[in-house]
Amino acid sequence: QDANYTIGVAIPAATHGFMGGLNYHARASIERLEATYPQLDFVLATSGDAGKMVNDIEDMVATRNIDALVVLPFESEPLTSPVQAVKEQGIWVTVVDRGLAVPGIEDLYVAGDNTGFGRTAGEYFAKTLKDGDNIVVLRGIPTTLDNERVDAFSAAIEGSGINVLDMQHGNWNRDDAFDVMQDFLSKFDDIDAVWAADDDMAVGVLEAISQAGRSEEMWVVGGAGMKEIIKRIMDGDPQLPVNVTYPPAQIATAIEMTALGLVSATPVSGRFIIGSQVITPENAEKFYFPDSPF
Amino acid sequence: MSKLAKSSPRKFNLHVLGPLLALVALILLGASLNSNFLGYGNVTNVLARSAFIGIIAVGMTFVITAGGIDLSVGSMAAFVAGVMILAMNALIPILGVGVPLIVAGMGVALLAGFLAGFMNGFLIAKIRIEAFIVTLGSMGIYRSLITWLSDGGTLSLNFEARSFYRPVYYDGIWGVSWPIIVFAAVAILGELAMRHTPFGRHCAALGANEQVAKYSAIKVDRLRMGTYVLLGVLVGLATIMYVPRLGSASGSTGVLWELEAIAAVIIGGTVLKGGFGRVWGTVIGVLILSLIDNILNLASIVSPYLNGAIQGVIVILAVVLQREGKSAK
Amino acid sequence: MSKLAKSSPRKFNLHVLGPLLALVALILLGASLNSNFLGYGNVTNVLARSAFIGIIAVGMTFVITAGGIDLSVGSMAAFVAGVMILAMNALIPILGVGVPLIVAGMGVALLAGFLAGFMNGFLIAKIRIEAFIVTLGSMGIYRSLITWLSDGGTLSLNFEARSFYRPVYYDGIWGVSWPIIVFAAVAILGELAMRHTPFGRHCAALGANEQVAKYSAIKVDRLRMGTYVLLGVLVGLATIMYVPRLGSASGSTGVLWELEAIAAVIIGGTVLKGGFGRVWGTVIGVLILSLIDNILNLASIVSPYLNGAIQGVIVILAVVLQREGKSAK
Amino acid sequence: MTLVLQADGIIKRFGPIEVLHGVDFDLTAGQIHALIGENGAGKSTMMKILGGYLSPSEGQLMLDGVPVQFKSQKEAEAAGILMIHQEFNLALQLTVEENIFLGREKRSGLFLKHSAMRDEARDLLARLDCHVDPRTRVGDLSVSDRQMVEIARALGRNARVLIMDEPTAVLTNRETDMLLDQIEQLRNAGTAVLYTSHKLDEIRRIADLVTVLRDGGHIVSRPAEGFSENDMAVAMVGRELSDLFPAKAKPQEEVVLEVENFTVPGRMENASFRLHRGEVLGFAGLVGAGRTELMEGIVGLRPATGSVKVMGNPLQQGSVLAACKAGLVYLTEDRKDKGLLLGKNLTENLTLLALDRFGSLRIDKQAEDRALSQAIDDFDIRVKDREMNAGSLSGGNQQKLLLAKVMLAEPEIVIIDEPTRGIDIGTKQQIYEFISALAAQGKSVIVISSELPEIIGLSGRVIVMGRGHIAGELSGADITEDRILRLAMGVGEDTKETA
Ligand SMILES: Nc1ncnc2c1ncn2[C@@H]1O[C@H](COP(=O)(O)OP(=O)(O)OP(=O)(O)O)[C@@H](O)[C@H]1O
Ligand SMILES: Nc1ncnc2c1ncn2[C@@H]1O[C@H](COP(=O)(O)OP(=O)(O)OP(=O)(O)O)[C@@H](O)[C@H]1O
Ligand SMILES: [Mg+2]
Ligand SMILES: [Mg+2]
Repeated sequence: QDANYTIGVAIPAATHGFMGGLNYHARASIERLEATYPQLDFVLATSGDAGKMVNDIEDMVATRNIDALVVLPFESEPLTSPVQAVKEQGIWVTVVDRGLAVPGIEDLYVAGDNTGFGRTAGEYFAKTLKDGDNIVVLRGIPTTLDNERVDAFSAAIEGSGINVLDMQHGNWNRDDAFDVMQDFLSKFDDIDAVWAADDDMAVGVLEAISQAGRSEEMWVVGGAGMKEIIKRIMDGDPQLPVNVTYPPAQIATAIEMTALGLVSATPVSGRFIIGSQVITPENAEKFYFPDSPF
Repeated sequence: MSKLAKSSPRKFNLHVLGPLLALVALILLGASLNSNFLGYGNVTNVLARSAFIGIIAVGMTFVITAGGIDLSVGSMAAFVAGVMILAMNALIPILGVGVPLIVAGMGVALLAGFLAGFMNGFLIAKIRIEAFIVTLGSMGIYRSLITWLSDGGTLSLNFEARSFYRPVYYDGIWGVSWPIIVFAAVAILGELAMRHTPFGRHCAALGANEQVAKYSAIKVDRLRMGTYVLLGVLVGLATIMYVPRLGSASGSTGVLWELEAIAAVIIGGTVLKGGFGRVWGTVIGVLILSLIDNILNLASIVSPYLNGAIQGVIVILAVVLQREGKSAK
Repeated sequence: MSKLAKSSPRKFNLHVLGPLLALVALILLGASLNSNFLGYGNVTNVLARSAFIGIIAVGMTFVITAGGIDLSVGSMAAFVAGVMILAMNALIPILGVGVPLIVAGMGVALLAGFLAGFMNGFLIAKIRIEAFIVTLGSMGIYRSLITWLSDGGTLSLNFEARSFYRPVYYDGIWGVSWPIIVFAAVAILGELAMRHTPFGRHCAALGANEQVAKYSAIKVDRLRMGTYVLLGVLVGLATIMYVPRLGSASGSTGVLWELEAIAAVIIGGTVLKGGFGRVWGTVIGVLILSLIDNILNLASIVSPYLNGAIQGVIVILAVVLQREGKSAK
Repeated sequence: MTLVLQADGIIKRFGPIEVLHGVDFDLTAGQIHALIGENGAGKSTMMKILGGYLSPSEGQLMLDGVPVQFKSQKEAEAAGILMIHQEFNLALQLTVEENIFLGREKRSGLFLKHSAMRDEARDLLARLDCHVDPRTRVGDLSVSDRQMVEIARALGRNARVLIMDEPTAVLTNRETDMLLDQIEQLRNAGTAVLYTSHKLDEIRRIADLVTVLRDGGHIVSRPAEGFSENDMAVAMVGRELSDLFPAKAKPQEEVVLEVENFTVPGRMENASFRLHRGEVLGFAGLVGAGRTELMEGIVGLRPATGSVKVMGNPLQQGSVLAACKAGLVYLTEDRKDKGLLLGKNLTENLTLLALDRFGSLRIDKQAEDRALSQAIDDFDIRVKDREMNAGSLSGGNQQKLLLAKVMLAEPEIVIIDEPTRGIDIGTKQQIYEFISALAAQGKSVIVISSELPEIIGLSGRVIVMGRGHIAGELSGADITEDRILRLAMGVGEDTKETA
C-alpha cells in the first residue's frame, strides 16, 4: 500500500464496433482497478494510426513516468522498436492482441487468436456446407490481422469443395458492408452463406439480404460477438446459426494482470492466448454483455 | 472563373457535356461487364445509395458557388444521426412507436442540422474565419461528439421503432424508393433555386466578387450564412433517409462523405473558387462516384486493393473530359 | 483576400501575432498541467514528431500561396515510404547494410517524391485540371498503391537496416535530433525563399492574380508546377525522417496528414485562396497542432473520445485570435 | 524620324464578330501618336495587338521594317514594346514595390535587393509626384494611386515603344499634368508613344499625330496641328456635336437628402450638406479628398457616424439595401473591382442590383431580356453579342452598363462617382443629357467628378472637398475652375499657385 504506480494504456481509437467494445472494456476495467487500488494511476490514450500511438507512448514515458505499459499495437511492425525502447527503460510491457515483430520484448502477452478466429469460422463452414456450395466473404480494413484471418479461413475450407464467389473489403463498417453485399446480391443468383468476419459488417449484410428478400437462401457468420448479434443467436435466428468470439474483453484481462503484477508479488509474466470459441444458441448466454456498447 | 469566362460557345458545349459523357461511358462499361447492372434491383440500389451524398452535395453546390467550403458534413451527418436516434429512443415512452415518433425524429434531425449549419455559418460569415478552418474544426468536433455519445460503439434505434421506420428507406411509390424520390426532389428544387431565383444569382455573384455583391445591395453575410444553414438542413434531411437504413450511427458513420460530396460538386462543373455553380452537374457527379464503386464490386476485375486507384483515375478522367475545352486555351 | 488587403497596420499586428499568442497560451497551459512538459525529453519529442508534418507544411505553404492545394501529401508520404522500404530491402544484398544503403534509400525517397509531385503539377499546370480534383484523385491512387504493395499489410524495413538507420530519427548533434535540425533548416530556407527570392514573390503574384503574373513575364505554368514539385520533394524528405522512426509503411500511414498540413498553413496566416503566404506562421501552426495532442496526453482531462472536439475548438480559437483584427471590418 | 512599329491591314475577330476591319497604323521614334475614337471603336483592341497581348486575325506587324509575329506579350516586351492597360493590371495583395518590379526583380545572387527596389520605386513614383509608400498593398490605394503605380511600372522599364490606353481616365488634372510632362520627356528621349484618351484637350496638348477610329474602321490620320478638338469630336462621332452641356434644371425647395456632421473614421470628417429635389449637386476635390469615402459611408458601404435623412426619414446606417429601398443608390468609381462581375454576362450584371424587380421568387428571364434591350438603347451600349461577358465590353461600354445597372433600381437620389470616366465625347453628351433629364423629372443627382468642366457644366451647386473636409460651397456664377481649385487646395485668394 506504500508505493504509487502509473500504468499507461495505449489502444487504437474506437473506429469500428470491435474497437469500440475494446475501448469500453479498457475504460471499465480501469475504473474498477482505480476503485480497488487507490495507489494505481492510469493513463489511457487512443490513437487513430501507428504514428500517433508512438507519440502517445513517448508522451507517457516522457511526462507521466509510467511504471507499466499496456499496449495493443496499432500495427506490429511500426510499434516494435518504440515499445522496445520503452522496455529498455525498465518499464513493464504488456502487449495485447497483436504481437510485436520481434519476440521476447514484452513481459506479458495477452491475445486473441486471429488465425484461430479465421480457422474456427472456416471449419464451421466446411462442416456445414456441401460440396459446390457458394459463399461470399467480406473482409475488414486491409491490415495484417485481416490477412491472417482470411488466410486461415481459406486454409480451413480448403478442399471442402466450397467455392468462394468473391471477397471484397467492407472495412468493418456497416454501411460499406451493406453496399458491398447489395452488389454481391445483384451479381450472384446463388449464395448459400456469407462470412462477414465481423458483427458490424454482419448487421449491414443481413440488412442487404432482407432487402433483396433472400433471407431464406443464405445464412451469415459474423465475428467478435456483438451483443445484438449474440441476442439473435440466443433467440435462435436461422440466419445467424453461430458466431465466433474474438473477445474485446481481452484488454481488461491484460490490464488487470498487469495491475496485479505491480501491486502484488504475483508472477504474471508469460503468454495468454484467448482462443476463439464458437457461440451457438446453446452457450450464447455467457457471451452476452447487454451494457457493453459492443 | 476567368478561364470559364473565356471559354467560347463551341468549347463550352464540351465543357457542359463532359460529366454527362463520363456518366454514359460508365453506364456502358457497367452494362457490358454485368448483365444485372441495368436490372431494376441494381439501379435502385445505386440510386438509393447516392441519395445521402447527393442531397448533401446539392447543398454543397451552393456553399461552393458562394465561394465557401464545408468539410464538416460527413461528421455532421453522423452526429445528427446520433442525436436523432437518442431522441427517438427517449421519446418512445412518451409518444409510443408510431408516426408521431418518426415525425418527431425527423424534426429533431432537421433542427440539429439547422443548428449545426448555423454554427458554421455564424463563425464564417460573422466572425470571418476561413471556412476551411471552421469546418475542419467542426468536423473534428462532431466526429468526436458522436464517438462520445455512442461510447465508442454504435447507437442503435430501438428495434420496434426501427422496423416501423424502415420503410422510409426501403419502400416508396410506384417502385421508386423514398430516398430516390427525395433526392430527385431536392435536385430539381436546387436546380431551380440556382438557375431561376435571386438566391442562386446572389450566390454566384458573391462567389465571383464579394465587393461587387456588396455594392449591389446584397446582404453578403446573411447570404453566406444562408448557404451553410441550407447545407446543414439538407444534411439533416439526408440523415432522415440514412437512419432507417441500418437504424444505427457510430463514429465511423459518414467518414469521408465531405470529400465525396465536394468531389461530386467539382466533377459536376461547379468552380471550386466560387462564382459559378451547376446543380444538375453535381447530381451527375454523385452518380459517377457511386457507379464507380458499384462497377468495381460487380466486376471484381482487379485486386480490391487497387479500387481506390481506379476510382482516382476515373475521377480525374471525368474532369479531364470536362476541362478539355479549357485546357485548349 | 480583399479583406486582408484592407486590414490597416494596427489591426495587422494582432493578425500577425495571433498564432504566436495561441502558441504561447498552449505552452503556458501545458507547463501548468505537467512539470515535465518543458523537460528536455518532452520538448524533443514534440519537436521531432512535428518535423514530418512541418516539412510538408512548409512546401504546402508555397502551393497554397500560389493559389493551389494538395490533398495527396498524406498518401504520397505513405507511398514514398513504401517504395523506399522496398528499394532498401532489395538493395541490401547488393550494398549490404551501411551508409551506402541509407544514402540510396534517401535518393529513392527524394526521387519518388519528385516524380509524384511532378505528376500532380503536370496535370494541374499543363492539363489545367482543378488542383482539388487532381490531388483528391492521386490521394486515392497512392493510398491504394501502398495498400497493394504491402498486400494489405505492412511493409517493413529489414531489421538490421532499421537498427542502422534508426539514429537518423533518434540521434542528432548537441542533443538536437536530426528531424528537428532538418525541420529547422527547411523552415528557415522556406522563409527566405518566400520573403527574399523572386520565387516567393512570383508565387504570391500567381496566387493573387494569374493574369497579372502572366503579363509580368512570369512563366506561370512552370511556376505552378514548381510549387508542386517542391512539395513532392519535401514529402520525400519528410519520409526520410519518418521511415527510421517506425521502420515500416502501411495503408494507414500518413492518413489525414494533408488536412493537418493545410490546417497548419492556414492557422499560420497564409490565405487559402492564395496571394499571401507566411512560412514562419506555418511553423507555428504545426507546433500548435502537435502541442494540442501532446497536452491532451499530458493530463487525461477528459474522455479520450472528446480529444477530437478539443482539438477542433483550439484550432478554431487559434484562428479567431488571428482574424480578430479583420472581423472588426 | 525612324519608323519603329508598323501595322498594315489589321483585322481582328472575336469568334464570329469582327471588331477591326483592316487598320493601318505606324509609330515613329520620338513621336506621340494619339489614337482616338468612340467607346468600342477598337482602340484598346488595336493597342493590345501592337502590344502583343492579342494576335491579329489578319494583317501584318512590322518592327523596324521586318515582319514580326508576337506569340506572346513577353516577346513584344522583349522587343521593347510596353503597354499600360486601360483596365488595371496589378496584383492587389502585393505591395506597390512588388508590383512595379514583378517579373524583373533586382537581385544579388539568389536574393532580392529590397532596399534598392524600394528606393527606385519611390523615385519612379516621385517622377509622377505620387508619394505613396512603396510598401503599401496596392489593394489599399485609391484608383488614381493605382493608376500611378501602373504608369510608374511602365516608366521603370525604359521602352522603345510605350502604349498607353486611357492612362488619365482616373486622374485629376494635377496628376494628369505630371503624367503628360513625363510623356513629353520620353518623346524627347526618342521613345515612340501611342496614346489614347477621351479627354481631347490632352490630345491637343501632346499629340504629334492623330489617328481616328470609328467602329473598327480607320477614318483619318493627320498631324495634330490644326486639328481642333471639335474636328476630332466630329471625326470620332461622325456627326456634328451640339453644345456639350444641357441647360441646368431649376431645383425645387424640398430637401430629399440631409447629411449631418457625417464622419468616416480615418478617411473624412464632419460633413454636413443637403440635397434638394431636382438638383444636380457637384462634389469637387483633388484625389484623396475623401469624396468617395463620404458617399460610400452615406449609402452604408463603410462604417461611419453621423445622421442621414432621406425624404426626412432617418436612414438605417450600414445597410446598402436599406439605402437602395429608400431610393438612394451609389455608382462606384471602381467599375472593375466594385462595379461589374467581369466574368458574367450582361444580363446578370444589369439586373443584379434590382433583381427583386424581376420576381422575388422566380426570376422572369423575359423581363430581364427586355430590360437589357432597353438598357442597350437607352445608354447606347455597343454590344456585339448579347451573351458576351461584361469583361469583354469596351471600357466605356462597361461604364455605360454600370450606369444602366444602377438606374434600373429607379432611385430617387443617385450618387454618381466619376460618371464619365473613360467615356467618349459623344456618349458624355448623352450622359449629361441623361443626368439633367433625371433632375428635370424631379430626381436628385450628386456628381463626384475630377473633371472640373463636367462639374461646372452640370451642377447648379458645387461642394468642394479637401483633405477629408468640406472646404466650401459654390453656386451659380461663382462656380469657376479657379475658385474650385483654390478651395480644394485651401489656398487664399491672393496667392495664385498651380500645384
Ligand atoms: N474578348 C472580346 N470578346 C468579344 N468582343 C470583344 C472582346 N474584346 C473587345 N471586344 C469588342 O471589341 C470592340 C472594341 O473594343 P475596345 O475595347 O477596343 O474598344 P475601345 O475603343 O477601347 O473602347 P473604349 O474607349 O470604351 O475603351 C468592342 O465592341 C468590344 O465589345
Ligand atoms: N479602397 C481604399 N482603401 C484604402 N484607402 C483608400 C481606398 N480608396 C481610397 N483610399 C484613400 O482614401 C482617400 C480618399 O479616397 P479617394 O481618392 O477615392 O477620394 P476621392 O475624393 O474620391 O478621390 P477620387 O474619387 O477622385 O479618387 C485617399 O487617400 C485614398 O488613397
Ligand atoms: Mg479601351
Ligand atoms: Mg473617389
